[in-house]
Amino acid sequence: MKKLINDPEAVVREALEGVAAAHGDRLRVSHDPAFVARADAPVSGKVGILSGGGSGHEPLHGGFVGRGMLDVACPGAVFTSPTPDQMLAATQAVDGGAGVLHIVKNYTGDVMNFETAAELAAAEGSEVESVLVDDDVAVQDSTYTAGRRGVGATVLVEKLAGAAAEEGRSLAEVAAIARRVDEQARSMGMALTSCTVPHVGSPTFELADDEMEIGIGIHGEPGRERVRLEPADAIVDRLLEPILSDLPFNSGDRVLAFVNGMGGTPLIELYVVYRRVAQVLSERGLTIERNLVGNFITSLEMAGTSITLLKLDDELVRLWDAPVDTTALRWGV
Amino acid sequence: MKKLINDPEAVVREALEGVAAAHGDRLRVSHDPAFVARADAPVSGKVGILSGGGSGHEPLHGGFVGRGMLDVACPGAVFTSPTPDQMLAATQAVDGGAGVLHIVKNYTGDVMNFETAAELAAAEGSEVESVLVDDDVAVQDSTYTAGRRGVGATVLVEKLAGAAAEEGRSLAEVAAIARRVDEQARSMGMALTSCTVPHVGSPTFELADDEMEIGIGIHGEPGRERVRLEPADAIVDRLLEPILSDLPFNSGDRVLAFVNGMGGTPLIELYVVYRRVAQVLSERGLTIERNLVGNFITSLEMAGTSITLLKLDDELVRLWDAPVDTTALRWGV
Amino acid sequence: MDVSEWVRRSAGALEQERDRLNRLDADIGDGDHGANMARGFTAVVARLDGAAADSSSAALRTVGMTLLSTVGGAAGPLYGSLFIALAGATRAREPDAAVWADALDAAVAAVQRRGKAEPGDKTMVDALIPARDALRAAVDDGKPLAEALAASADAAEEGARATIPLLARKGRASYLGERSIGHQDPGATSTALLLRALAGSWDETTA
Amino acid sequence: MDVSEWVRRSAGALEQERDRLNRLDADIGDGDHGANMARGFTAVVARLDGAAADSSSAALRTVGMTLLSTVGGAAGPLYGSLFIALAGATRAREPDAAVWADALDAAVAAVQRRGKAEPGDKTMVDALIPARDALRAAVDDGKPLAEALAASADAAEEGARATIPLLARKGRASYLGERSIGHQDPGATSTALLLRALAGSWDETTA
Ligand SMILES: Nc1ncnc2c1ncn2[C@@H]1O[C@H](COP(=O)(O)OP(=O)(O)O)[C@@H](O)[C@H]1O
Ligand SMILES: Nc1ncnc2c1ncn2[C@@H]1O[C@H](COP(=O)(O)OP(=O)(O)O)[C@@H](O)[C@H]1O
Ligand SMILES: [Mg+2]
Ligand SMILES: [Mg+2]
Ligand SMILES: [Mg+2]
Ligand SMILES: [Mg+2]
Repeated sequence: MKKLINDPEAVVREALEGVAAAHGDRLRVSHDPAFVARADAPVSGKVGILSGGGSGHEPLHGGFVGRGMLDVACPGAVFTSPTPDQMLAATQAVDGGAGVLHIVKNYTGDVMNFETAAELAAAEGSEVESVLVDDDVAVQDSTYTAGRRGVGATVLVEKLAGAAAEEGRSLAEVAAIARRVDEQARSMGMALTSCTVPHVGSPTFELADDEMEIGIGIHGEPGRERVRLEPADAIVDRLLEPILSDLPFNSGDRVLAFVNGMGGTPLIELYVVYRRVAQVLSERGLTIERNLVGNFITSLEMAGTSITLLKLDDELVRLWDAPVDTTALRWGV
Repeated sequence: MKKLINDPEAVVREALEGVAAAHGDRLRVSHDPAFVARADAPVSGKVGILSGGGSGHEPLHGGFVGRGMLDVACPGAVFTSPTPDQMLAATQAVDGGAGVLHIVKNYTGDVMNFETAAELAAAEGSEVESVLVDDDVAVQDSTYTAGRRGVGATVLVEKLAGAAAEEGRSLAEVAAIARRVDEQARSMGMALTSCTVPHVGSPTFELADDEMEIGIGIHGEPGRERVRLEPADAIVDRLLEPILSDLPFNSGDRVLAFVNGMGGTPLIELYVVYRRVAQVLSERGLTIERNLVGNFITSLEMAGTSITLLKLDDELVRLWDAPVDTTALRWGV
Repeated sequence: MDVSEWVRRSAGALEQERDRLNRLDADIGDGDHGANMARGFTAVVARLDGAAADSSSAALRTVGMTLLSTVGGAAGPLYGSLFIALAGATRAREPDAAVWADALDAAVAAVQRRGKAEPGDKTMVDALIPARDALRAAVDDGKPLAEALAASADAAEEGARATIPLLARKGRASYLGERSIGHQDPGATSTALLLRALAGSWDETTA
Repeated sequence: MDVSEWVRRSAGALEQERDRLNRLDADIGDGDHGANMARGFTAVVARLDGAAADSSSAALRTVGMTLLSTVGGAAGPLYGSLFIALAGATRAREPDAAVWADALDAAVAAVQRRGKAEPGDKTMVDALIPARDALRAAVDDGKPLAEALAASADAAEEGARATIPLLARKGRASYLGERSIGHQDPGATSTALLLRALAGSWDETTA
């Protein structure tokens, strides 16, 4: 395992110390329990936006804390849900009296920890609403599974719910927007290489030199199929087809196209991917009104990409364009 | 070679098509010759800021084109200097009548291509000043070598010269600021893994599982020494020592600390690195007044980091804080 | 019962089986179950060492709250719920065999309430239910406590092994569909470890 | 002389030696010299095929300008300068052996002006200077053109091989210091290839 770390068990804590040292002017980092909050939290009268999940997906979630997006992020151990005590403390730290939205990626662990935290927070007097993100079309949505995984749409839900909260909308309204974003977004990812979880020490999975994993999860979970390596354009076509047919996205739809890097893929390749996404969507009669290209929800150093499409309407466009001031996403400020 | 590309020879062109598709609202992409310019260039009366170099270092340089930073970037083939015809066309595209600054990383190829371009541009009536960036302390600075390489400080020179130009300073003043930044900045990098140039197809160098390369260049050039893998803190100490003693940086100095990722290193590790940088500088009596942490000048998918320190003064702080509006660096707008 | 002893034995067993649990989880999940459980029980041991509990119930509650805040993932809230339910069911008096059978009943119900898993879904529930039933049967038969707990642990191990041919319907493993068949569930395996540790830590003389 | 033929043969040789040049450059540089040169000469061939030049000088200028815009790196401006200088020195009349010896003189000077390399710095200059001197000597001796060009190419190859023990003082390889010793310079190697191609493409009958 080749990593710029000291103790594999201390990675998250030491990274948080680094975040505190680098961004102490805009972020408040609590170590025990661990959370990263806006320095000015709680914002009185504003709905608090809390997200969280395993670490190793940076900049998600800590990089999205700031005006117009998250009020607080709870980092778990790498690829492991954070715990209810963190979520409870974080909820209380950002509860400005208008309630707190929990943004939860649909993984059994995250869901159960957040459920527990929501019960605890309610018992201690915070109003909490929870929104599940489950946009990954690689996984069958059936009552016989844990349901679809939350992946790329998480970034969009965090941005758009954050903007709605910043506008002064109520908890119910903000939650409704978050749910709408999740309902109107679909994603699928792929990996060229595995990643290595620090406290595990060996690659999560093995891929031959001429293989790729289609439908990979953000924790290196196996995907739909393992196939021969292909040119970028063919890979994009493979990812887009199930996304487009699932919602479905139709000719005339306005969309936000989000090309995400898994962490180890250079930006130059992500733009090669975006090029094909733009071509295909234009052939299908879709209009890309907004886009996002970069490493935003990663799987440590995994090489690969995911594509997320979100069906837009005027309100979502306005919320997307609204000012956001975080370390990883910033405009209009 | 596992990459999200189609044709290895077409990577740069296709990525530029992706950039044009994604950012056509803010950037104008020319393909033949290749350059990426601000959509509103030339800005009349403003010094034009041109930078360029081999591709594969993204977001450098194209991601830094925009208000407050570069007017235009010339991308070469991967890890290969761009050519004089590109630089000439780019110079003319951003010459708003106040002259154009060429920011040149000190590599023989870049220097000679930029020299040729400057001669051609002068012959065709553009006023051009060139600034060499050569901040890499891994390389001996001697009249018997090509001199020190330009690495991390390039990002800082581009930002600070860009801000000075935006303030309406003259070509001579902007060039003087750029040279001051280069003189007051020192960098050193290291690699945990190699990268693979698409049109080469195999790794640029080999490193055993327990080895790292200290003093690596941004094209995978061999560094100072190849040593046993160490914990992040020890690596930081190894990088900082020659940086601090070279300028030298002294107790009481105000600095900008820039922790850069080589491309394949997750953000979480860069913050572990930053944590140690902050510790050491504080022990040495230096004050980190500004910082930058992330993947800004990369070597494709290489895993590793570089550290750049810039000695600050009030003017440089003001220029750093000035608005910048590019795809990769944005604040104050 | 001696909760400290149970927890110490559990921590030892989990530390020893850590890599195996990680590997089982790598086959059908994300490879961290051993690490999660070892981290949690190490914290539990430290917490109980720090402050002696007044009662088994109080100690069990500390175990549950500590697991909740240190294990994370799916296993954290599930084992957290389990121990908190055991604490609740033993609040009235120090447990004997009959009380413990009722407590395990309540604990399994709590795990099912939180995780919504049914028997056969290839989860820890597939170790818990046979263990609960075996304990109840042994207690009803008037078996000595040590024997009843051993029977319960046996049933849990049997249940864990019986998850191998199952198709996962809950948790991460459910994403694999058919590919989950042929692997033993890590959570069921850790459950069996805990119940075996209990059987080794509690008999009439210590009860 | 037949610039088109020279260039075609050069392109062929560079394509064939591409991997070797890349490997030489990987040893002491960044591994792209073969790719750069092959890309450049492929473009040159296409350009010359597209529009027949009026004179050798015009063709040489097109070669130089095309290399300048397609090779990149260090080699681009150096070979660009070389061919543009050859064009300048042959503008007055179609070259014969004597004119060509003067032209190579001017071209070597242009490369040294741009790159500031001295003999012994382990660069293409270490192939060019012996080639220039051998050509001059052969022409002064009244040797036939084909023989003179062959002697010049021989000297370039010799010069390229003689870079092996040198310590690099210019270009990327200079960063290596002592570690650059023991490797043949890629640019000197490609220079020898070009001059060998020239010798094969031009003799009295075609002159
Ligand atoms: N809904 C559920 N109900 C009961 N047990 C579950 C459920 N989901 C998962 N589990 C158990 O949790 C175990 C995985 O725990 P762990 O690996 O620690 O968490 P995670 O899957 O979040 O990484 C599984 O082996 C299974 O026994
Ligand atoms: N200053 C110089 N003068 C003459 N030749 C040089 C100089 N610098 C480099 N070269 C030549 O250029 C060759 C490298 O070319 P190439 O690999 O294409 O460019 P780069 O080093 O930019 O990748 C070297 O082998 C050397 O012969
Ligand atoms: Mg997990
Ligand atoms: Mg090169
Ligand atoms: Mg797991
Ligand atoms: Mg080279």
